[in-house]
Amino acid sequence: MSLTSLLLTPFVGALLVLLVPGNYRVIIRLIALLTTAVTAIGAICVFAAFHPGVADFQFEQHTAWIPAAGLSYHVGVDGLNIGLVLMASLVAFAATCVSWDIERQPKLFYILLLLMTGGAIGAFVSLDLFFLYFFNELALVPTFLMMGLWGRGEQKNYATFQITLYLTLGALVALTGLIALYGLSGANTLDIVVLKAWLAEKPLSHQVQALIFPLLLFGFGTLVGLWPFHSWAAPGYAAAPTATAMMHSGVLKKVGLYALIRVTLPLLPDGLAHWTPVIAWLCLGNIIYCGWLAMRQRDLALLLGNSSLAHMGFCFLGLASVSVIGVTGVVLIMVAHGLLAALSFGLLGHLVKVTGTSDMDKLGGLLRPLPFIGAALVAALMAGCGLPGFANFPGEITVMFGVWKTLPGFVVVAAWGGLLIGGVYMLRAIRTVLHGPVKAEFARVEDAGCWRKLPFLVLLGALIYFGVNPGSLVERIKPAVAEVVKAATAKSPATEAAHTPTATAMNTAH
Amino acid sequence: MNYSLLTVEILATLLGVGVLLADLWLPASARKLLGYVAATGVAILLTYALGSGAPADGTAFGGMFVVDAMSNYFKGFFLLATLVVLLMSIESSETLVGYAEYCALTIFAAVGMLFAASANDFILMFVALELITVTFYILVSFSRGRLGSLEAGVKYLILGALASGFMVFGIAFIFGAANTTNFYEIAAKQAELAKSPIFLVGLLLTVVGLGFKIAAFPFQMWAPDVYQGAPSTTTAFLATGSKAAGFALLLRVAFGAVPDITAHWSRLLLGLGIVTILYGSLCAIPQRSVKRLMGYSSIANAGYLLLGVAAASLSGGTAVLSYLGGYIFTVLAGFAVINVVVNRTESDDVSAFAALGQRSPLLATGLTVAMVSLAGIPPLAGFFGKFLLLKAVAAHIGTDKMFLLALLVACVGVVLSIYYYFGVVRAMFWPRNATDLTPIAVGGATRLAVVLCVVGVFYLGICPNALVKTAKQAFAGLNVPATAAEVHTAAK
Amino acid sequence: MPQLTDLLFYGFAALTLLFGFLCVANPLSRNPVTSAMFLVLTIISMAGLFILLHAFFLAAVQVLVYAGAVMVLFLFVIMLLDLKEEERRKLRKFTVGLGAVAVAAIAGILIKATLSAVPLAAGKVVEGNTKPLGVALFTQYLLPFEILSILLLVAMVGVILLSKKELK
Amino acid sequence: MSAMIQAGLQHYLIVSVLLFSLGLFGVLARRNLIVIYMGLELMLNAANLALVAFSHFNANLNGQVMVFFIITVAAAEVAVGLALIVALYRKRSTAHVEDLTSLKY
Amino acid sequence: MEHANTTVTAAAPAFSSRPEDLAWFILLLPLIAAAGIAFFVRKSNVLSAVFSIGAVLAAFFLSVGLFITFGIGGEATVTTPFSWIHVGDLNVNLGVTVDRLSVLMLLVVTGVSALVQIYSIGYMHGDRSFSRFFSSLSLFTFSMLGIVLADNFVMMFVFWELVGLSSYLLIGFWYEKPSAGDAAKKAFLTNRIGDFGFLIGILMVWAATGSVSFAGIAHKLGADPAALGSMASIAGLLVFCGAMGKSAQFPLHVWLPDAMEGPTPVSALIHAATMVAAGVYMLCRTFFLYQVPAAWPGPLSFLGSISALDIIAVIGGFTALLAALIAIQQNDIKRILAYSTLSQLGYMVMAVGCGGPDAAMYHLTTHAGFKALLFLGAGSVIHACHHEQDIWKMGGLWSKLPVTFRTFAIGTAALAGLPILTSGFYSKDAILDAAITGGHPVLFGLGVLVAAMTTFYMLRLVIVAFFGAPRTEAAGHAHESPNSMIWPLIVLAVPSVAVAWLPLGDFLSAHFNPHFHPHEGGGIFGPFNHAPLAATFGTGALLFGAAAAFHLYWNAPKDPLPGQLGLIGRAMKNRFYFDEIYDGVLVPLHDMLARLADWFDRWIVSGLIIRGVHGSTELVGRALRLVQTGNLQTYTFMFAAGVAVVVMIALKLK
Repeated sequence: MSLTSLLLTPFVGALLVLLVPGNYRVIIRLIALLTTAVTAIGAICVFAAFHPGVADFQFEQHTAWIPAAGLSYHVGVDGLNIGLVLMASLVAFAATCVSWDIERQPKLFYILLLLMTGGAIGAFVSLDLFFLYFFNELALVPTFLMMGLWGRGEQKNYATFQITLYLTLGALVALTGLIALYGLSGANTLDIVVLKAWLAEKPLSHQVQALIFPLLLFGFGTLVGLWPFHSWAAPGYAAAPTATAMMHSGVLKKVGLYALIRVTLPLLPDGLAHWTPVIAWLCLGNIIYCGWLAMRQRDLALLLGNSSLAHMGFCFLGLASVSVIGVTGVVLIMVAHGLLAALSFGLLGHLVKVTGTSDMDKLGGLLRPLPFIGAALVAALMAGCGLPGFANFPGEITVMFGVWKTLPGFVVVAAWGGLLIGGVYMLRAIRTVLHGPVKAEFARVEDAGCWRKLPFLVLLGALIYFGVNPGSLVERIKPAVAEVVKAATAKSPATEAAHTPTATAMNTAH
Repeated sequence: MNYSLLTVEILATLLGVGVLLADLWLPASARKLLGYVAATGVAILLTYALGSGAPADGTAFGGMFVVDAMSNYFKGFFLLATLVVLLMSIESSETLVGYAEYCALTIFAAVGMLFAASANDFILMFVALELITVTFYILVSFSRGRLGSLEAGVKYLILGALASGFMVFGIAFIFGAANTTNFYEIAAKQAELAKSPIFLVGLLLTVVGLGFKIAAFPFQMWAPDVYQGAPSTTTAFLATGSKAAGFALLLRVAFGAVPDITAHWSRLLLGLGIVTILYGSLCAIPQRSVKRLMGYSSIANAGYLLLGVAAASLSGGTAVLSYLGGYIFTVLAGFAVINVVVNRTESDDVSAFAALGQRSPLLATGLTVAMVSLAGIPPLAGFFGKFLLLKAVAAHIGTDKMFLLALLVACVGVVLSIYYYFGVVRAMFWPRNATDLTPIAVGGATRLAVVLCVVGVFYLGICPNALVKTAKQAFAGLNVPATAAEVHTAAK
Repeated sequence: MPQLTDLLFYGFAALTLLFGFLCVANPLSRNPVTSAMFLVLTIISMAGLFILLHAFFLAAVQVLVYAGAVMVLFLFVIMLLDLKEEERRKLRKFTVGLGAVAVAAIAGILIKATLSAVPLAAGKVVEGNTKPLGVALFTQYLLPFEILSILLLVAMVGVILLSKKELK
Repeated sequence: MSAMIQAGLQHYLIVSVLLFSLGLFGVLARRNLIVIYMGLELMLNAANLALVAFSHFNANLNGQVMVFFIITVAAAEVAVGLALIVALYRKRSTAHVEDLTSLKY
Repeated sequence: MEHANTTVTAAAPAFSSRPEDLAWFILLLPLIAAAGIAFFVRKSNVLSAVFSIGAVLAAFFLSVGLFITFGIGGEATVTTPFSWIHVGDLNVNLGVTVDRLSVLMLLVVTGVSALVQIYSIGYMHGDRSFSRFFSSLSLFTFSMLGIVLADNFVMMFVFWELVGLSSYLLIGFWYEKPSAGDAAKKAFLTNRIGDFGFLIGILMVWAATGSVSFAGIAHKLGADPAALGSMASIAGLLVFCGAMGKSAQFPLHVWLPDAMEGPTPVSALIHAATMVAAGVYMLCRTFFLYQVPAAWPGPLSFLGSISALDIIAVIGGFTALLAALIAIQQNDIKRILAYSTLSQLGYMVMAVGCGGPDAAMYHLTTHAGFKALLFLGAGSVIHACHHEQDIWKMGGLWSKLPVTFRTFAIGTAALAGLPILTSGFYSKDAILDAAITGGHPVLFGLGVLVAAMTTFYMLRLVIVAFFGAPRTEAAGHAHESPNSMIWPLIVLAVPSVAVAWLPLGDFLSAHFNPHFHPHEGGGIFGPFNHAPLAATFGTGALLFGAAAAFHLYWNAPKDPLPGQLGLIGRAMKNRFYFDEIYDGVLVPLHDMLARLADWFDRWIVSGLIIRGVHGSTELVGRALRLVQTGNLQTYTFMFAAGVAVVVMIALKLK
């Protein structure tokens, strides 16, 4: 399966759904389900066919698009995005599964969901940065409409607008950075491969890099919820319908991080070096501050939203290390957290569906009536506080190993946040929602039926697979990361001096 | 004299006169037919102008009338806008008193625009503009049963005449200083003219007149009131044809006649652009009337376009032209929907659009696409235009920090615009309280118009290559100074 | 020794400006009819200036079209609408003051600019007679001329439409 | 009298500018639509005067052609404008700008 | 620093016919059982029990096989067939260590686990989550075996956490009881504090030695004892933090008593015999870390030559004393045992700190047997008394529960360290001996004191619960427990006595010291020969404690101590208010910070900034649109003013 057909599958699916009259609900659902299933299988095939140990792009396709503006359609996968593509398609499949219960305007819902899926996959596989932005923004309108039409809660409107405006602003600022890169580099292209080669010849001056980098950092950072641009996330996910929350927190949020790694490491090494301390401090804002926020939440959705932000902090921490180990860890976390966030929000969706609330004070003892959902939720929450056996753990620990040599103090604080603060709120959630005596009104709520378990099992299975066997990812990620880190550290003598151990580590890795 | 260059204009005039005459003989019941006839005529004209009829480059009337890539570019869009406006107007053929005249006047306004696109002389420019403006006085106040329409007409009249007054005075000064009104001849002397205060003042006063047409700050005052009061079809034409004509002339004056002076004034244009964006976007936020909202949005969009003009480069001009191309489809799609809703509910309040998603999925889709495209989100046409504009502006941030400011303001403007555009979308899909859920029947013509525009918006968003290429050629046909950035690019 | 033409210039100029002033800002009367009458006088004085500038044809047109047709139209409308003197609502001195400031600023700019104006063909005189004007109008300026005919058609249609009594 | 120099281009232009300003002032200060319209006519006439002056001093007849066009345009504008005002007056019984504020903010 | 053969990138597992590969089976059998129960036979109680017990029994027999092959005379081997994460200079493999230490521990874990599971058939009979219980127990066994077999720090940390998870699941087994849920949470979180230090310690060691494998680090430290630099002692202490959490050392001991909320078999297996011993095992496993010279970074240099081990010893001793003091005043039978466990763990840690890991491991092994016995016995008592746990509501049980009583008595004797007859005597003696030879006379004294107290509180328990008259009706009608519960008691009673005659101490000493030679004059009277001081004092402490207990409690209707001890007694009864201190200080501190962050986010970020920007933008919009008055005069004025300004600016640019 070529990447283009993988990318087009959801769009074709959306088109097919569009052609079906709105009252053939089952057919619409089946088409959507089939589309995402095909996408997922295709992504698995691509993942399996991907050669580990190769740094170059694979499955590359390249077509000129707007020669007048120097833009081209260029897709390909390497270690940085292969895992993300797989994750995105799995999450999309799961999100489609859990949406089976959408009763109101299912046609529109599935079209939007498929557009979102296509946008997410497109953003990951695009090697032309224009298309990265393009596809990322493509998912914005579906997010807005889905939240508005099928969202929940009193704060729905406010949250919907907040998330939309924040994401737009972030994306635009990032676009400004990309355009500045485009203009100031003189390469007249946004193709990452060409740009990289061009800038390797004629690097931008330190001042220019230090000027462009913050645009990208704060722009893409906003998409990820980098502190202090985080406040859209938790209320947004709390208000979003299940599938949207899954897709957004799981997949689309990763686009920003992915783009940061993809762009800044090879292209703006000096800018990165200049701003590394800032990133390090801000990431603590995510890990600690958002952890504290999660501790105070009475609403499970808000808790999960804030915990998701805390996880993103680890990614920024790994990025700040600019080391092979750290950045590999970041990519691992991105994949793992995508699966995890989707799983958590999916389970939350079921909980809300059967109980009608996500207010933890109103819930309790649900493990008894919901053995499967409850157990899966325990697993998800445990994975969320970094329990080994799930994919998050190898990611987080790899980040900590990667960062330790350059920023040990930050690792100490981050570990405290991850192990302790994370543990506190996750366990509190289990305690209040699942443990304790079951409330009378919830004694008879329905657990997930036979095949309704499928999406959760898929996500859980993937989480455990990558948790037990992270090597399957690491071996794929490593060469590409080594490549970008080499570009990031070899560029300027100043950077190299600051990361000598990392640099040597990288050399020995070969 | 090469009259073949004027074929399109002549045919359009004949069409207008024909419609007027046909009205005399046709029975009242066949008035709707007239709309179709006019629309078909324009459609034929459009295919003709874009296809075999596209005249080769050349000039006529002593260099007064010029046909080049840019004039053809604009003519296509003027005819397209006319076509869609005519299709839209069929919706109100039953209710509008003097429908045949409405069609004819629309076509005459289009004739003015066609001439404006080719004007290469201040006199022709003035006359063509006046044809447009005077026609619009009538079109704006066409629903004279409504006070709003008349009030809008009067406001447009007084302010339009004021702008004309300044413009005429400006042209007088230009004539006095340059002893000619032809753009080419002025371009040849611009080095010495740039030192003449009287020429510069004259030029500025002329630009004031154009600024009025495009509704740029501080000449934007009329736009919201007139957009709100005028019949929706007229508003649509005002927002597309009239504005595009303003930009066509602005580009021609700025880059065809006095490119060096324009480059010198780029910071002024940039500043105006920035203020215009902010003004339009901020004022639009609390709007409840969708047409008025579109008025402010039109102001904001003029601001973005001014940024492209201020960039004073090939990429800037290309961006302006591409942006306009996408903008026309987008705005027309929006107004085609607004027109129907306003006709049905006799209100253009946001609440009139409540639950449109259920009442008419087609209309809701059309308006959503329009709003999203205006907000500049891919894969729609509006996005690509904004991208090119930002790109053109960004090329200068290395040399002038004001361009960086403009870039950031543009970003802020887009975010603000999402706030108000998406507010409309929200009203359509999840209104606070929707009482009326009866389906809205949509006429075939409007259906066609909406589909045409939506397809155009998607097409230009996904495959903008042809548009950008044409735009680039069109702008390159003007006398454009090569900026440092492009010299650099060319060297590569 | 000032020539006659100069004296005439100053005379007509003064009259033009005076009448113009009385037209827009008559301190004694704010009756539109008065304004209209002074506008006629302004235009006629201007025709004098035109003659001084050898634009004979235009002077004639000015008197015929402007002072004749246009002003009749004005008066007709004023009479038709039975417009009385502007009601003496509280005269907003503040607004008028601001307006005056703006006008002064613009006038200042324009006058400063005019000081740089130089005659480009000193001594040569072209006569604004019917014939040369007609030639120019029908050769070089044929296109705008024809466009004007469309404009007039539009205006005609528009006037009819707008002034028709409402049809139901 | 010697101070009273020969009437040249600039003199005419100054007269024209002043007339223009008078018209503008009328537009800004008056509140009756018809009178405002007269102010606009004054502005157009000022432009005409400037054009004729330039035409004379530049020995270029084209300026006069332009004046011809302006007069025609002005006539058309006046016709349409006055018709509009009449229509408005019928509807609203006023020609006073302060009464025309149903469209605002 | 890795050996060449350990950098295996190909994931192909190389299961040769080498006997040490059996360890993989031992490790995986319980996992398979756990997964099998969870996914396939959840509905059937019988099959669940069969799966679980079958797997652990099989593991036990395999362990015996390994013990025979490697424990007795075998070489230490490490097999590392799986590369887990290998990136840059981080190379983590999945491997197993098979040496004396681990095979002994395998025996303990699988043995106790098997017995406890058999016991649970009776104890958990009728519980509606029967199969979940067995599944969780199997998961626990798997995790614990993982710790035992781990050959590197990361893998140990992984299983360390998994053990925490299974403990969490089992403590919270009866999750509908709020106290169980709370206790589970507390256990997990307290452990997490320890794990935090552990993780940082691992990172430090890795950064300094470039390896995470025990063999690699030991090799590096052997070649260069100063490799850890000035952080040597800190790193050691951080790693010890992990042990502090798992083995419930002061100040992280608070979770263990609460953990008794879980079913009693769980307490026996996890919170007495195995998991809590993991900390001690880990210290022994990583003892090489503590053998480097003491070194402190600048600000802590005043500590001079005090090594990490010294601090560990003090913490262990203090924990032992503290827990013993608290145990004296507890009335809940399981809590007495829990504090006793704490105290004994402190003992072991003290032994490690005194430089006697062999003694610690020895005590760990014997303690695992008799403490499991005691807990299971207590479970039998509780079961018989209809879930009554207060010893003051029992009495006279010796005749009604004969087998339970006899085995409990044996366990008590072993815990008290009855000379010659019980295993506890030998291992305790080894610890006291280690304190002396390690040069810690104060700790030796403390050890003796704790030994006396141990005897005292255990006899107090036995006397009050088993003798005298029944104090409640439930106690009066008690019946002996079913056979599935009785037999494990009997089986466990055997090692409490029999291990006494095995040369376990020498076996372990030989592991830690290759040059070790067994003492002359071994045999059952060995201690009196080669460590007379320790043996004598130990025996004396026993006698003193026993005498005091008999004096105070024989036929006592109620506890006479509180009246005599007054304030101290109350403090002891209330566990020295540690929970209160934690609840009153540490929790509120974090809570306060969280509150602060929440306040900041709610009012400053979301409120002031976001809503502020939103509101002010809208306000500006509302204000700005007022410019559009609708009045033409305003418009014309704006127009004219605009012209003036624009023209002026434009001309300025000239």
